[in-house]
Amino acid sequence: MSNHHRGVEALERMMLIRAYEETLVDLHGRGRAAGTCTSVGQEAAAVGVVSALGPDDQILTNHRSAGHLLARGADPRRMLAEVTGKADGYCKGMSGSLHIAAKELGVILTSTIVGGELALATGVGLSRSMLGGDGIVTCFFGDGAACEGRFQESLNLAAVWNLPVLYVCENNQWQAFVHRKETTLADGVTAQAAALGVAAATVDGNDVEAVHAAAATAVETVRRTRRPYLLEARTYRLRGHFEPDDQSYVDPAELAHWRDRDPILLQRARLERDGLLSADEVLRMEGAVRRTMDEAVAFAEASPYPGFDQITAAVYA
Amino acid sequence: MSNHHRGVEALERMMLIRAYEETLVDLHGRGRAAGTCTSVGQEAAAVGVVSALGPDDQILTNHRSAGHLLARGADPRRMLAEVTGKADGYCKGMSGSLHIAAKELGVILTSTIVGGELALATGVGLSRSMLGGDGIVTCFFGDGAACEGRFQESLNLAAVWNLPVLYVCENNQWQAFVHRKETTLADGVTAQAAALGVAAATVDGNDVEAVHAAAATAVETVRRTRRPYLLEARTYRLRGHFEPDDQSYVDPAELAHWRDRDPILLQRARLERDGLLSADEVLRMEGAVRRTMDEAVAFAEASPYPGFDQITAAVYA
Amino acid sequence: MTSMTVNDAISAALAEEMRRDPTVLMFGEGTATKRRDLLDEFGPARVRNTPLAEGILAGTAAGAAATGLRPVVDLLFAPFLCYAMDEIVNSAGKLRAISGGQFSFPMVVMAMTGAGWGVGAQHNHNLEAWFVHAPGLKVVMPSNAADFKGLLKAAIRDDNPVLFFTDIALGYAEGEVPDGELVVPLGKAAVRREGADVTLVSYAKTVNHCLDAAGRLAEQGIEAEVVDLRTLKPLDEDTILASVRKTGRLVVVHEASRLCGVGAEIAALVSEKAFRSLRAPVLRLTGPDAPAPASYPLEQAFVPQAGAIAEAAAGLVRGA
Amino acid sequence: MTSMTVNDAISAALAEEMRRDPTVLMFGEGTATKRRDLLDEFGPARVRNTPLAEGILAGTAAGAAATGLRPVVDLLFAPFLCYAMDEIVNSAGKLRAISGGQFSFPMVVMAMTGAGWGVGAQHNHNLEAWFVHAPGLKVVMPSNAADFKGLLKAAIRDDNPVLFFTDIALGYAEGEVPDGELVVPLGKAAVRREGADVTLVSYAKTVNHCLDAAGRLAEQGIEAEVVDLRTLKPLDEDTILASVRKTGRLVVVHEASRLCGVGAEIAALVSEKAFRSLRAPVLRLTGPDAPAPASYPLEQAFVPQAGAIAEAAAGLVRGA
Ligand SMILES: Cc1ncc(C[n+]2csc(CCOP(=O)(O)OP(=O)(O)O)c2C)c(N)n1
Ligand SMILES: Cc1ncc(C[n+]2csc(CCOP(=O)(O)OP(=O)(O)O)c2C)c(N)n1
Ligand SMILES: [Mg+2]
Ligand SMILES: [Mg+2]
Repeated sequence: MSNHHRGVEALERMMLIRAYEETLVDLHGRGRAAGTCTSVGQEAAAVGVVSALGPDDQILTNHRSAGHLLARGADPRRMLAEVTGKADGYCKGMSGSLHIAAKELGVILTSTIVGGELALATGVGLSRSMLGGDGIVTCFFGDGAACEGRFQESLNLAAVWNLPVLYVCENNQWQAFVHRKETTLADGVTAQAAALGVAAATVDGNDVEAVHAAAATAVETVRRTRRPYLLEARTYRLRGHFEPDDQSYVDPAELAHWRDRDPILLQRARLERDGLLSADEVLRMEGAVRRTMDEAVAFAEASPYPGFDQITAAVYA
Repeated sequence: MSNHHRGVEALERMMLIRAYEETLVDLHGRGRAAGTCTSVGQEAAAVGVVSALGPDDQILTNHRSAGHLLARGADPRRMLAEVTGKADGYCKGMSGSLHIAAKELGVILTSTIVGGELALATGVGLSRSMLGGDGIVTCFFGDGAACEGRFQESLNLAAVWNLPVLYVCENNQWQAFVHRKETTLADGVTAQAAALGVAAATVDGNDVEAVHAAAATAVETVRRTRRPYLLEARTYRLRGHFEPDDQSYVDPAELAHWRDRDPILLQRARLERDGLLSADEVLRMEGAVRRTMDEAVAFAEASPYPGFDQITAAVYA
Repeated sequence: MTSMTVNDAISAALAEEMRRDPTVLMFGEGTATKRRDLLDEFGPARVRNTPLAEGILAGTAAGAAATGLRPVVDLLFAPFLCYAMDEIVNSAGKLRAISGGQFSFPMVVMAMTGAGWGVGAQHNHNLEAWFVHAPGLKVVMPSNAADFKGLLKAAIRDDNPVLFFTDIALGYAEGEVPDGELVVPLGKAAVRREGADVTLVSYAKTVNHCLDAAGRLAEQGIEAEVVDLRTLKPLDEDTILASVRKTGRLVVVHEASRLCGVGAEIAALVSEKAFRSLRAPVLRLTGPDAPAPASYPLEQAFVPQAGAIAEAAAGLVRGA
Repeated sequence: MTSMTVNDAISAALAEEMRRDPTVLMFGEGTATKRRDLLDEFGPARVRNTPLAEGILAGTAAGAAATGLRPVVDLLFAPFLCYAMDEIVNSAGKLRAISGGQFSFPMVVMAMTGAGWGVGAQHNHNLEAWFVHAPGLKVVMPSNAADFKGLLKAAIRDDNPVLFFTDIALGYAEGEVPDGELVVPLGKAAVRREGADVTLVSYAKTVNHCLDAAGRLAEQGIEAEVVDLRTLKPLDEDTILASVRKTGRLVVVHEASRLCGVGAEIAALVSEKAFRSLRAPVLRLTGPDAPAPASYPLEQAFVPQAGAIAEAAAGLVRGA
């Protein structure tokens, strides 16, 4: 695929994620969806990493998962149905917004327990290492999750057992209502990885092409060495923690700084600067994204609620 | 106190610890005490660190605590009474061997949950930091405990909250029946500490004078900076994990190597080489230690079992 | 009397106790951000944001409690307590007894739970029974603003570790709160409505469902007595037994799972100690043995509602 | 039939299932060291020592179970499960339902507990009721060698997470184990002794205390029926109810704490579903609401013994 094509495709995918999140915020504001953790501002990390994965690779994600799912090709209709608690959602409405898994896409075992993804990823890695194939496991987690002891435990076990896990820390500077600088003296999480024998790298998480390049190296390394690797993407949560959130606790200067580094603006500017994107193409993409989301809303609203028997239907195998 | 005096005193204290542990093994072998985790081989770490503490400093320890307690001046009579489940034990017989605390000595909150000491130490540090005084908290833990996520969590919190905690990792190469090399790729635990912003140093844990010197620096640093510090003492567990244990899983060459580095032998040789210890003095110490332990056994055996009402007596405050 | 929400009652209790006792402090993931008023009044040493790590937070609370402070730690949602079970159960709950009484652990662990927010089973799981089962802990789960205030103050003053659960659906519920010092003693249930025909025992938001059911039952000529447990441990056995000895019939209602829940304990208590008074089987209406669903209608269906309670109680009275 | 210890029965079950199914693997702190025979037969990929970190071990088991393996994880002693509650309860227990049935978690978590070793409350805490209370899990706690073997094999074959508890006092107990394939289905209690006067329900080592009590009762002319639950979840309600409907009297016995324990569940079950058959109050004999002491005589006194069981049952029969 040409770089032009990939760059534009990445932009369009990021626009879709943004539109999805904004649609959800709007639905929530109108009382038609429960609250949600949006990934606004972090689209480049999701698209950059997921686009570097192969079809057999698996993904674990967390409460802020829409970007990862949509980057992996999830159907926004089924995602919105899930978030609104409808039977056609990926989890039959049983998950809501916080733990959407889509096994058919390899997006598995999503947990909203911060650190849950880290605890489960080693097991998925163990299956990959024992059951053959060259698939790898990608585990997305936040800088907050890295404060949970499971971070250390997971990396250490993956290192000592040679598990093919790509750890992707989306360091978005926030841990719910607490700024990262209140929670640790460490600049980032790579030194901890190194201390445990896990190779690690840091990348500008708002530059989708840089993320893609770093992820491609990381994925190739994990696939070849069958050993863990940690990629830290430095990014920023542009909206609040959980909708609605007035962000009154956020330093306006910091927010403004990162708004200027909005990954969608950055990629669009790069493509325009390089003559790879026309105004018409932007319009086309905006229209396509809008139509996709309109359809998704209609689909989700038309989808029925699950029957009450669903409460106990899938508790035991 | 002269170096001579301190060196001899350290030796005598280590001999007492060794004699205590051997007495306990003997009692166990004769069915008169429950199993125990001995600190044989690790006496230098205990004595070297504890001798560097002041009277207001507090100690948290773990399942392998006899050295720390005796180094702090615990009464072997009450310790043996405790281990044999008697009413005159430090914990009225409610602890047994695995969680002896002696608040009067500042040896507090002993937990046999590996990692428990790490989780509680930050709280004790918080009290020290908020309630004034220049006391510090020393937390002894094993290399196995450092595999629990609480290790990361504890160090990180102590770092970000400026807690006066001296973490002492007794890296004895074993985690129950598993050699350390099977559990981590890391050479030691100091790199992790550094990654979290905690100053750290490593010392030969079988050289009591080296440990004392390193601990003195560490204690002084914590007392002055009111910040955490990690000291890793490299040592070796010369007996099994929990009595009885035939150590059939231990590499004989490794064991032999460390037996040659027995901290008591090393210190005795050093003192003799330096002309600071006579054969008479050794005999005197051996006799004193033996008498102390004989008295302790008699005391423990004479002590009554607690009444059944003790089961529920101290559950609630 | 002042009308206030449960959330405000909690805030008032925290502020009053921190004012009264300088050793009280509070921390949690976002505590300083969300409790700005406390931060402003008591400063950053006593009102702290924390790293995201429930285990060390609970351990820090236990260590601090044993050495002179009286920490209140907010662990946000009950399922997150799963990361802190060792510190709560093995340390705070046991180290007093294990040490022969050398330490005490005056600390409060706060967490929300319950249906009403649509966030699913990893935020909504009524785990209070676990802490009733474990030794050395106390457990509080109030139903109204006045009790939230008075019980939280009592919990902070108690010398034992207290789990203080907030049913999330009650956060914005308004209630009359007596002015001035209000301390509701731990271990005392409240009879919310008197009645001679059947006893409804409950706690947290389902107390309201029971009161609603009692209203419906009254229309059918059935007088239900409604007991609000308030404290789940220590359990107020006397109030429960007195009521059942009077009515001869018992329905226990809660949102937590049925199996080994608080309802099981109460049914067992009554079937031992009030056996001769019982005129009908003891019924439990509880959440099912299933994770709480996120989907709104299912989340509501998960919780025992007034209609079902009234029906069950009427069935007992009519001998169905 | 072959006579073997409970420990040997466990080893045999593990070896047979690993031989039968190449996706079964086992890991834990010291598993490869202590289970040298398994290591030699199945190799280091399937029999693993681990770092000391129960949380990640349980999480690894859950992640592996959901993606094609059938892990058995040994967490050593029940209180250590406190470090793994999130992975067991929030992940393995819930993610199947939360995901609308996309995953299953065929895994076994093993742990020892119970009086007999004098190691105190941080190694000895009977926590089985917690897992009965939590959704999505099964819980097994056998009383004899044959059941240890047959139930462990069934647990490994089950597609749900199963907690498998070993009462430590039973480890060296010898028992007759049928030769050949032995799979004891989960969810089926066993009537160990028949009797018409009173039902004694128990599990794990206290089953033996109940049998002992039944012997003493027989000398007094009282015929006790002894029900061994074997599986605590799913609970075999039918066997319990059938027995109580026959005898009209029930004593539930276990070592775990009384409050919200399995005994509470059984008393509640019976007082709802066999109410009309009950001729006497339902009694529970359990461990106290206290951490288990280390001191030998106190540790023994902590556990309900045959004398007390016989006395309680005789009291019920005589209408005391
Ligand atoms: C164990 C646990 N603790 C707390 C929470 C509440 N919570 C949800 S998201 C969040 C912040 C997570 O921060 P981070 O890992 O950096 O991810 P981000 O939200 O920034 O993407 C918190 C505290 C939770 N879901 N799970
Ligand atoms: C949470 C927990 N897991 C496991 C154990 C069992 N256990 C007791 S000591 C020990 C080894 C601890 O190793 P380390 O921390 O290095 O201390 P050492 O025994 O070597 O002094 C283990 C696994 C325990 N007591 N607590
Ligand atoms: Mg973050
Ligand atoms: Mg060790």
